[in-house]
Amino acid sequence: METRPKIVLFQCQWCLFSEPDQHWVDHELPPSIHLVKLPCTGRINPLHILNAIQGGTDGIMISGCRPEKCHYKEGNLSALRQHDEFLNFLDYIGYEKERVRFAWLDLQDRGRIQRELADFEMAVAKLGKAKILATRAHAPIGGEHV
Amino acid sequence: MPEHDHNPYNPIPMHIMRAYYESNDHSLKSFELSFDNHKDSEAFFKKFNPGQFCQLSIFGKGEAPFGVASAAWEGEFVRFTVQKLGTFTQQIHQLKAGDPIGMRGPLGNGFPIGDWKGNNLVIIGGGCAFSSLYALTKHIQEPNIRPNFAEIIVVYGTRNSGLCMYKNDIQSWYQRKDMQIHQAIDIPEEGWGHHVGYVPDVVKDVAPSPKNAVAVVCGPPIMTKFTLPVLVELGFSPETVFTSLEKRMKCGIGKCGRCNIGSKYICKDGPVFSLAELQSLPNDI
Amino acid sequence: MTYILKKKKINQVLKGWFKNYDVYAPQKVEDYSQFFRLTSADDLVLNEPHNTRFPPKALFLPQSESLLKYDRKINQLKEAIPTPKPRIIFGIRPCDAYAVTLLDTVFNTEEYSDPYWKTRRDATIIIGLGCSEPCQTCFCTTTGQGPFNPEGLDALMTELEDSYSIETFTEKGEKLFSDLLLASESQQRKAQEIQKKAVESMTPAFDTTNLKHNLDQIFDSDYWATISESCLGCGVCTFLCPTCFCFDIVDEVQRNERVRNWDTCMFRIYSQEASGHNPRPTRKERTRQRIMHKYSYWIDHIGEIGCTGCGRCVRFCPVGLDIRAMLRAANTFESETINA
Amino acid sequence: MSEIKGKLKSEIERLLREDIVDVVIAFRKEDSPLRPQPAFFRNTDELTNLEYNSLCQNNLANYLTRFPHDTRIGIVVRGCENRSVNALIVEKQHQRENLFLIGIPCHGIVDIKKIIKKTGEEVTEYSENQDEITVLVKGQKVTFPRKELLHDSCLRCVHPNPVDADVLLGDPLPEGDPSIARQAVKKIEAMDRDERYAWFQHETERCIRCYACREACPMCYCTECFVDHAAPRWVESDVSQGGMQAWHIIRAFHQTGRCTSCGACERACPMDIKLTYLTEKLNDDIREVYQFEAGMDRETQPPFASFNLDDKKRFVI
Repeated sequence: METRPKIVLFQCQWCLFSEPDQHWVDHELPPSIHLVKLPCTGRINPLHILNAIQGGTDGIMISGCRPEKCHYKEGNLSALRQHDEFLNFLDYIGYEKERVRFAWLDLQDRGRIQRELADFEMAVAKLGKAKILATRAHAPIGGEHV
Repeated sequence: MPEHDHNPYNPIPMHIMRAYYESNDHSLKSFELSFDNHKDSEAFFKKFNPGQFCQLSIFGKGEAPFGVASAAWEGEFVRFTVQKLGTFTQQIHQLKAGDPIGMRGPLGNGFPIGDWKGNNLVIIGGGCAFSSLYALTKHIQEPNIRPNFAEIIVVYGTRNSGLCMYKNDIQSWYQRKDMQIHQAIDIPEEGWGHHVGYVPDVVKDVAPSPKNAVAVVCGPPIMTKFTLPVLVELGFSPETVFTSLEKRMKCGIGKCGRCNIGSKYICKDGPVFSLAELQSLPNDI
Repeated sequence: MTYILKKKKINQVLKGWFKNYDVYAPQKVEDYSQFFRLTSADDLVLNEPHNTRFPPKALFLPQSESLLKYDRKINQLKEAIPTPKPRIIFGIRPCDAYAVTLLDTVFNTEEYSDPYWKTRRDATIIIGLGCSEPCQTCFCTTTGQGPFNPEGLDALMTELEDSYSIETFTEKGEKLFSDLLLASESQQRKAQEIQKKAVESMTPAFDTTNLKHNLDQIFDSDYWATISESCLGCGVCTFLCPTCFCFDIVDEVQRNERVRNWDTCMFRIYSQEASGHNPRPTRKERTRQRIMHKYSYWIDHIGEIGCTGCGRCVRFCPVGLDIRAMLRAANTFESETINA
Repeated sequence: MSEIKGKLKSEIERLLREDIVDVVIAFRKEDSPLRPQPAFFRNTDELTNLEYNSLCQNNLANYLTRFPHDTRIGIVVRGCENRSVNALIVEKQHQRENLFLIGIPCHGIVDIKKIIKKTGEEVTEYSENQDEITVLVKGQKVTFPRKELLHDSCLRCVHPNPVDADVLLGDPLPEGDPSIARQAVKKIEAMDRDERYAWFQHETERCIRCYACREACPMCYCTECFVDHAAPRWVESDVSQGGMQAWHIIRAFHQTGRCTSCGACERACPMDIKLTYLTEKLNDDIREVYQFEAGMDRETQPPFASFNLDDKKRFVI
């Protein structure tokens, strides 16, 4: 891949415990990474993930707190079952599940978000441009596809 | 392939000339739109008639119909008063002078002003639906048009004085010798020197004579519902009472089928109907 | 004029057309047929017992089409009116072709002509295939046409044993077939017999003489609640209907275009207003709108029933609702409102 | 089979006569023998129209959510319908004490499309027994083995018996074989990635977004569906590839742990889309990972309504 892969980062607003990490995510992300900040990973709906995939993103990274550390007690756990099953389902209809990663960050994981993103970016770059389920396109002029 | 201006789905490019709040709570905002192309303006005013509406359009946000709230003689602009209600109107409210906007219109039939020559006019409005009636009142105030009508009575009710639109202009109507204006609010307020009460009751009090008169009613459905019987009681025949209907619309040109009631399309055959016509329509409103 | 087209020569004729025309014809998909642009003459299927499942109105009013595209940054719009190549629709059933003429009265009016519809319509030649063996679910003779109704067609084919007799009605149709042999008198007679037999095989499904009046009378009655009780409120009947034309206009923000999509009065959100008021809140009002529009309002507009009797809504209703039975019930329904 | 109909009739008669219920949801005859229709019986003299055979293809539990919770409803339930009713009760969509479930062990629903494909639609008579279906077509009797005409989802049925009926008409049937039930999904799982996506594309591109699948499904009772939501609009509104794929993915996914494999969505689809191949995959997963089947009782919450620390984590790093 010539350009860097497009990545969407869904970030729980509580999951980065160190100020520099959060600053890096807020201000210094490379332009190929699109940040979506959320109150909690429990807020993520499968529709959000699907929307990113359909829009042509090459990889999706979700970063959230460890289950015991969830700011809302159990928000990320309630999301976990859904996301787990959803990705498994996307895999069933042909999507490359390697394109989505769920990172649980902890208090001592200082700087880990950078590492995980760099690692993920490399992995996604190897997979190449996402084609499956990346469907958003102009309708042909005047609907001439019939 | 038809020319650009023949495609009825293409919005005319416009710009917002002036934008100002009408109500104290900022839920009502007026926009005065100027035409980008003189050609469009000519075409618009050739067809325009008070009571008609236009589809305002923002690329990426959608379209929605609004009644025109200005008269042709006021100048080469079109005024709309928009109530913040849904997502689209919220978008419109964010626009300011100088912003571009699209418009399709004028659409619909408008008031049959030609048929009313020589009659007294009783204009009854409530809430933000008064905007079309404002267009009508402005239209007939034009010195050349005014002699076509005899007496003019305007009744305009709002929930409170803060929601009253076109305040300054309406204030000046009290000085006019050629018309009567009755304003009303629902609940008494300090310093309010006009009627207090619901529009149907005010109409009962004002008791306009049905003789040689035409009544036009625009307002929220509940107001219209209770005002029409009052007029009938006063002796107005169904043929002389007019009202404007609102319904969900998309195309505005009688194609999309959405505003269909009985054999009529509100957008094409309406929005103005006489009470007689309404009574012949099925009860599907 | 009436021509004869040998069945084994169809492929050759089609290939001849490919040069100058886009040819749309029924093709097999799963267990049904649908109109698509033919890329190979072999894909043609004419022997399906029913009309195509997906209505051919989509060839003129696609289920989704881009009305205009725009650039939001510079607030500029780009036209999206189609520029179709000359087209032939081959093998359409008469009910569906007649439906197109009905829709002309909506989309091609003097006041506002719909350019998307019109450009496609003007570029199209329609060749029909009559129904020698009408289906049980069809009722085109009841709605006033028939299995060999020529309205809306440039030419009509009647299936004979190893050939089709082709009757042309317009210059456009004539031009396509003028190379063929003329049908002999006996062949023409044969075709007429088949047509007559087909018409006679169809019994009236309901009485249309007073139908509009009866429907208007029971508008406020509980008849509608009765017939719509098991209705699911899906869009099968209206989306498959060849004469339903309602559409929705939506801005697809992420794609920077304004599209129109078929819509249906059977959905709750169809009439839902921003204020929260819904003039047709239940399935009862929505069913009423659908049936009244077809059997009463169309008559007010153009004097014709807005149904062509194609039978799709009967065949594919998930709960087996049958519009014919509903209309028979409407004819005999006596409510308190009528008696009063 | 016809004795079931007799029993059903007298049972409904009893329920209405003794004022045990306000309305009974069952099926009635239509003009064409192939298309019996859901019907609502409120008094006994309407019962002459009552019908019950394997052509009754709708899931009647679908109609439960249309009634207020205090309406006393009698409802004919087969295995899957009973599970749907249970699932609805778990989600507090009706009250069990106001329901009277007339259970019928089910031999499987006959797919009308399969009959028409074999005989054409000129069917004037229909009769059936446990093993065979007989139709009269243009004056000729044709008999098919039941298996040949059963709807795909019924061929995969595991629990044909109602699990919670107040009265059971007919003898319970043997349970189905779960390994057969999984074959359909296994076949797709065995394909490679591109084949799976091609299959998914082929199924979804025929969609006309009539939402018959949604309306036919008892579990799709939301007042506002996610596709109808306009602000923000998550799903493209048109029949573009993206819009249709998103609809099918999310529709199926919203059924996770709630779908009772009745197949009503697939039977309602006018374009023959194999909708159950999506929901079945999710059902399989839920069975495997959480040992849960929707509607087997009326207490257990579906997996997505609960969670714990030991949940399977297939994608967490």
